[in-house]
Amino acid sequence: MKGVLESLIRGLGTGSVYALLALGFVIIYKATRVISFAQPALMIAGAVAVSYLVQVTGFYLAVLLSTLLIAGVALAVERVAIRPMVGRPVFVVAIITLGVDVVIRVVVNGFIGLDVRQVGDPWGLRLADIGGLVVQQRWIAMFLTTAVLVGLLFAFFRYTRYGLAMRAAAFDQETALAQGVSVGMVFALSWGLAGGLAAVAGTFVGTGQGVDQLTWIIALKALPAIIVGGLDSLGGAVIGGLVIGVVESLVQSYQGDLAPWLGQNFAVVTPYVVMLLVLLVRPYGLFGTPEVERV
Amino acid sequence: MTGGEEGPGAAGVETAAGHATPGTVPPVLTFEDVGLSFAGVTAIDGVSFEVAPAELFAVIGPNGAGKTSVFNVLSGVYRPQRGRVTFLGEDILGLPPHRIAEMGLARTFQNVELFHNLTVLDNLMLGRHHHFGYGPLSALLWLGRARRQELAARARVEDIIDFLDLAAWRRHPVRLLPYGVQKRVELGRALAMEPRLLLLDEPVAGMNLEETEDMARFVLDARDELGVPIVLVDHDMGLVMDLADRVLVLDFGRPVALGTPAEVQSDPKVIEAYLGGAP
Amino acid sequence: MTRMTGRTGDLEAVAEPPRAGPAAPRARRPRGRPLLYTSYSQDMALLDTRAKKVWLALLLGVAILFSGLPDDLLILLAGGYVAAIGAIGLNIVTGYAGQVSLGHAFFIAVGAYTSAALSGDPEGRVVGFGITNMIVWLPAAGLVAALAGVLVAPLAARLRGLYLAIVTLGLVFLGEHIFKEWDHLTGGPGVGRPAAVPELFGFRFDVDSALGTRAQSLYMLMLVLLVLFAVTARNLARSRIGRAFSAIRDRDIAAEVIGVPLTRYKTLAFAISSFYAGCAGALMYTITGFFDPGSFNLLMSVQFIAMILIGGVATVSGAVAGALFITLLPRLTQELPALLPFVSADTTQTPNVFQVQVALYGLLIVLFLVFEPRGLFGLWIRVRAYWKSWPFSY
Amino acid sequence: GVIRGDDEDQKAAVTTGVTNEPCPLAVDRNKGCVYLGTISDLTSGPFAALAVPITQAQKAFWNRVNKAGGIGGKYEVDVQAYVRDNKYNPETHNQVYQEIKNNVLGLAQTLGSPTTAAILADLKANNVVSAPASWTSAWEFEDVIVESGSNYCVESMNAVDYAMETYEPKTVMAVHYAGDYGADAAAGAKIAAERNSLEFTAVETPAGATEQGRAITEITKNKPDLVILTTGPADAAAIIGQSAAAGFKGRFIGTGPTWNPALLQSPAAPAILALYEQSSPGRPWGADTPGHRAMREALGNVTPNDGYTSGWAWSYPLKAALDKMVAGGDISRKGLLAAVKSLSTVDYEGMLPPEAGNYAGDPGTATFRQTLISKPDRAAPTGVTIVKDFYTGPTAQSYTMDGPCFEKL
Amino acid sequence: MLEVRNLEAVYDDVMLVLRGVSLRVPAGSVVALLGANGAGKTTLLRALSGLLDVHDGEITKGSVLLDGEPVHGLLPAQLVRRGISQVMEGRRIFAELTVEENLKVGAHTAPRQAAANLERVYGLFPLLKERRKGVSGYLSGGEQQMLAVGRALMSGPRYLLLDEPSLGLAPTLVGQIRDLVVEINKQGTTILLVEQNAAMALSIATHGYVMETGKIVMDRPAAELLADEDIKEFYLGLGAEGAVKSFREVKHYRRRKRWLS
Ligand SMILES: Nc1ncnc2c1ncn2[C@@H]1O[C@H](COP(=O)(O)OP(=O)(O)OP(=O)(O)O)[C@@H](O)[C@H]1O
Ligand SMILES: Nc1ncnc2c1ncn2[C@@H]1O[C@H](COP(=O)(O)OP(=O)(O)OP(=O)(O)O)[C@@H](O)[C@H]1O
Ligand SMILES: CC(C)C[C@H](N)C(=O)O
Ligand SMILES: [Mg+2]
Ligand SMILES: [Mg+2]
Repeated sequence: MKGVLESLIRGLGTGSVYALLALGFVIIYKATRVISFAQPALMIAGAVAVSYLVQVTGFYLAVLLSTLLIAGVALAVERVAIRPMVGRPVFVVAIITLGVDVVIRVVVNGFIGLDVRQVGDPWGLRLADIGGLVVQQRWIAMFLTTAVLVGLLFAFFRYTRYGLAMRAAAFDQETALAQGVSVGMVFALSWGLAGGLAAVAGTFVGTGQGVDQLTWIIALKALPAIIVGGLDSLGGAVIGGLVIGVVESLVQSYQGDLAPWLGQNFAVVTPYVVMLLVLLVRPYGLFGTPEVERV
Repeated sequence: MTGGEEGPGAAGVETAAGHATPGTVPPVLTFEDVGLSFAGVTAIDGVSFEVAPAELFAVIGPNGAGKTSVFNVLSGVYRPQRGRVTFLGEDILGLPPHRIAEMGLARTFQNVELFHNLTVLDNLMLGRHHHFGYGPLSALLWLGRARRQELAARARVEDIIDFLDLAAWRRHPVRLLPYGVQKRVELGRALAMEPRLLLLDEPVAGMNLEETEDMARFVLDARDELGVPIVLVDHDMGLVMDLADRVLVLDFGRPVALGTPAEVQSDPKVIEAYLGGAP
Repeated sequence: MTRMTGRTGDLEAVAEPPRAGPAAPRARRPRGRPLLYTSYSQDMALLDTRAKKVWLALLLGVAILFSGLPDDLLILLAGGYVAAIGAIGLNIVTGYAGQVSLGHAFFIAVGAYTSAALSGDPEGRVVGFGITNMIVWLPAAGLVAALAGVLVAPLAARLRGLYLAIVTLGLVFLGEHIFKEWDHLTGGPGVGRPAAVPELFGFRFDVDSALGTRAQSLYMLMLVLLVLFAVTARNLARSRIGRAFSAIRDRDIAAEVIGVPLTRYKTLAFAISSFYAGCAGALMYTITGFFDPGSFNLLMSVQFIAMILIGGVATVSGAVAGALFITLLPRLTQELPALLPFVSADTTQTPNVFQVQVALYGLLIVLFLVFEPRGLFGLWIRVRAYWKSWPFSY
Repeated sequence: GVIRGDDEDQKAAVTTGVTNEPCPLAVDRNKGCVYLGTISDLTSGPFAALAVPITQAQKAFWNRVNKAGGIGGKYEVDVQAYVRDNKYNPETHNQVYQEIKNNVLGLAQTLGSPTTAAILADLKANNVVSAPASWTSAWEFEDVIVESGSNYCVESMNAVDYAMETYEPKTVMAVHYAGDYGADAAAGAKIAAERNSLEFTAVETPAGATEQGRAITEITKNKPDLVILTTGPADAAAIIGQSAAAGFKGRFIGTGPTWNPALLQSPAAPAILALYEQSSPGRPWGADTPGHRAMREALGNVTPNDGYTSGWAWSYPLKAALDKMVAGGDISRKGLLAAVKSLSTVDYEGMLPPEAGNYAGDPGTATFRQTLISKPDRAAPTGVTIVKDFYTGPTAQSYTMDGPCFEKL
Repeated sequence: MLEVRNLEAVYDDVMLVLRGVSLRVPAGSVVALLGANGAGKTTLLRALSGLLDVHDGEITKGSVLLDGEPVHGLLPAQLVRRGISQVMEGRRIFAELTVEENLKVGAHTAPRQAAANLERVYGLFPLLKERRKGVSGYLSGGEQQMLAVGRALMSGPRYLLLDEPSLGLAPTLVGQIRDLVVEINKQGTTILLVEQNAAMALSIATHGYVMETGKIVMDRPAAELLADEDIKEFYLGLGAEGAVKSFREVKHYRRRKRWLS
């Protein structure tokens, strides 16, 4: 039982990272209906920036600076490569983000070099004992950070008119323009936010294990998470991330004993299996907005 | 059918009445006590009517009265909670839309629903979709069967293009066409299906008088020359009252009146709910 | 804009619409190529204009002349032609039918393994049945992949837009897992297995022969197959089925209401698309002779999407152009850094040639799509429009 | 009508990939030039971090050879004109190989196993001698591939044998990537475990530090006395660090590519220092042999990394074969292959024992079976110092190489 | 005053749709713009609201002046902020948003007046208030049209461009829209009304324009237009004697329009 609980908590820990990653995707999707394949590159860029800055400024300041820096990079990308595409099919834009990802990743790899870079976080692999349960400290930190950020984002979308403007722009850019919504501004805002979130997520990915040239792949875990949650739902992204994290962790721990015939590393694909199962029941994920269709 | 003895539509009604009289010939369509609601909103509430062969039947009513919903039930897009709908003697409730289409029910839509990246020609050819009898293999290889059928279909579609005066737009993607022309293309697509019942949802909305006249002509010709019964929804009272043999008035999903245009126009309930002011 | 009506008496009085009804047969043509059809069959022919015939003949001629190119370029082009077959396939489901699929790599893999298993050495380390004749393994690869397509279609048919895209992406990840685990078939990751043997009634395309070098044989084989697959795809596109696909893409409810059964046609689109993918997969590795289960990943799917977007969605020629563009791009970017003085050839320096190559690859895709979002096909349209209206700018 | 391969009729060409013209970057413009190709994972593939220093070291190696008079005083060697990026993709590998194959005599480097397998048929058909950048046991069976240092399979056998005498484990677990690298090593561990009557389990794990949950659970649940690791560095750190955090006290021995000096900066460092040792096919960067000294000198001021060491060492057999070919007079691919087949020792300048370069015998006898064990050490340039120099354990000693090991797991 | 001077607009670099259109909408007036399908009315409105760009269209000549200042280079959002608001052809509601959210987006540039304007719109269209939490995409066609008009009012515009506001509305509502236009005009909003319902449009307009194939062919006070023979015949459906013609009697023959000769 304790094993299950610890596995669960580990799942919540990694799930928090997925959730953070997923939030970035969702914000861009909400405003532009595009899945930005540049998120992995921005994430890893954020982590690498922290790994350099931390030597000068200390961890927390480094995270802050890196968040701003990556938000800036994202804004630049948006301005140069995405803004001209207002009104264009989303898949074209998605492929553009892919090109952007390639470019950024080459540059970042130059900074990673041959090493595994350390983000210098204060938690390392230290453990905390919560009522007899042994938990890694960084998981608690991730969980709390995710909670705070989601709270802030909710407040932002709830209390400013930009949340609504984003949804309107996502649905129909021309009509949003006609309402005086500056679609360019909305794009920039979503990219800036997503970039900042990517940097934070990247930092947490790096805690305890560092980042190398292959670390970006983890960002792809956010894709099934956002589908499970529903592409345009912030809350869904968080829940999706946590669900995926927990299921994956449980599968890692028990599938070998319970269902060895699924293959040795079935855990790697569980996010996708969970996603398929959810979609069988709910074609728009748990909290996604169904497409409105009437004739 | 209650042949209109008076009013501007008299001549047309006689033509229609010449085709069929209720009681002697079975109706093309019967709509019996249909009820449809969506979470909290009642769209149709106990509506019944019949459409006779070659009849031009109109449904009118305020916005949100349930007219389009009636069409959606007929074409299988909505599934009502209660009632019975028979088309050509067959119960069509529960059939998927494409099955109903194959039976010969064609419609146009209130908000133009064309295939906007396709040309006028392709849109019309799509109307003939279920008249083709060749399969994927034949299509891939463009064997004789596919070729012959495509050519035959093209000839029919060209007739419709001529009929609706669309020749100038033939190769244009429909998304670039002016609204009014799009509505005509939609009618063309429905006609290409060789329908046995035609549903027109606000065919003249957004048209100026001249274009409305054209459309009126097309509608009448379709009915008179092809003998297709038509159900028409529109807010242009001039058009409806001139063309329709009978008119059904709905309000809040409920039937308010059913009769000849003249009868309906002078019905105080209808005036109050819909027409407003003097008829 | 006043209509050009055939019936009103005042046709002459109608102002000439600006480029209205350009290709209207039997109508008076305002400007442009004399283009008079006397029958619908002429108008509906595959190559309905003289220009198209000339272009195609020219292109084919050039393609055949290319067989005199150096072997490494032939190999590259042969790979491009196979990719084009795959891209045409993706275009069927994504371009025409509007079902964005990131699962193409999976179907490619199914085809590759089917063919490799059929033609593999029965005595070998991995599964093999020793049936090396292409006439058997090529259709088989297509059919098995098509079957896989039919199996996923029911789920796919329920989903829209990016949900579908990511679900099909899930297919790629699941497939990767299966292929890595099933090492009896695939050899396992980092090991791989030999590909199908391209043999047709005793003639081996993958070895030098009296008819030409290995590269030349493979090149001609792929060229012929590409033409075959392209023509059938064009036929499909102009048939009732292709039209129904487009209808589903543009407005699925309306399509259903005019009599197009959605699920059946979506399934058909996946099946045909996967058939193409399967054949492409089978052929793709006959060039390298060997493949690894790690190849069938997200990147491959995405490359195919890029091909059709860059070439121009929903056109066969666009898919071919896009496939060639993407396969030739790395080769192109190899030459470019040489012109830039600041890049080092030293692999430990940043930026070095290899990094610049990869970055350029990404950059070119971005630039291309930003400046010509309709893809190569759009570029072509622009050029054509320019020449057509020349010397009048409007 | 296409000019091909060996028939190529170039004025200055002696044979494919060899010219009488000097190399583009020649030291002595009176010498001819032997071109060797390099196909490596230089940008976005999974082994880029290792491949870049390998390539760099080989450039330095051949430069040194040229400075020292070249091959037989007649030729210099160029490894820079034909460098290509394979992105660790077999198809790309094949494509770029096709591109350069008619310009090179052999390959100074072909990185990766599946990638090399994708060109193997062509290499064999055209007698293109190539130095691999991988240590899979499959190469023992290929004449055109001149491997250096023990394969992963042997390395793990020796690791288990070493542990036998040092820690006397009862249970062994191999935690490994799939395929030629991981499975090859795991197979070696399995063979050794069987021979020593140890309980053996194999746990295949995917790449990605966040994907190691299952491996960690398996380790902490089964508590093996010895874990043989064949993963990448970041993954190894995750496994060691988190297993230790969960209370695991057994030993870890990782194969060569699991190590990266930066791991000693990671949060897992204490666990690594306490529990980890490393097996390797050669001595680390800081070792004191003429070869190592020459390498350090040639490379100058770079961050130490054993990618350099391997790249450098992999080049010796090719040099020996080229020397022999030139001496023998048959300057051609066939000549080179013949030279390789007659090599039974290679002078590795102390980096490897000369018998490591035996390409003359059959795999059973020619396979080199010595490896070393090192332990983490913050003071050492690449973070490890040798605890047990070249040795052959009893398992490796008696094992008959009759096929690639990875097939046997 | 909103003024268009000699405007030319081109789609896709090749399709000339507006050919030198000039038109004036004096502050405080209601100006009606009539014209057949495809005449270029919608294109003209797009040019005024800065939306041509989205359609690959471009102003190639001429200018748009707002109170004497050229505004044709401005972005749509800037134009909305300057008080130009448009009801787009074909409703174009945000189908996935609720009714109220749609209206709030309309108030994007005027967040302070949002609450007041919302009440005003609900006052005009009680039905919208009833359905305010409902997903707008499920509204009936006419209900959606109400929403589109209501949304345009949310920014409190000085100039309101209406592209066929009565499209698909029941006769009673057409009357209401007419009254509404008069009403908001009285409250100080200037109106450019594109309408197919010419009788309705001309009955409230001060001035009218008729457009054909991208050109203004008539430019007269509304009252004069109402009396014009051609307008009577082609737009109002009155026979020569002023009697309403029946659609049943329409033949496929059209007299040549005088303004074309
Ligand atoms: N899918 C649906 N979900 C929710 N409500 C719906 C749906 N379809 C229709 N309704 C509601 O049912 C009622 C009837 O709608 P319908 O479209 O049939 O009206 P209509 O008579 O065609 O009106 P109009 O003349 O404005 O087009 C409306 O109030 C509408 O909002
Ligand atoms: N995006 C576009 N690209 C190319 N041509 C276009 C585009 N939009 C409209 N057109 C063309 O411009 C002309 C004018 O169209 P517009 O929509 O302005 O007409 P309209 O007067 O508003 O007609 P309606 O009364 O039917 O709405 C038409 O010929 C149309 O085909
Ligand atoms: C040195 C490494 C790049 C070798 C790799 N493990 C392979 O065999 O493919
Ligand atoms: Mg309706
Ligand atoms: Mg318009």
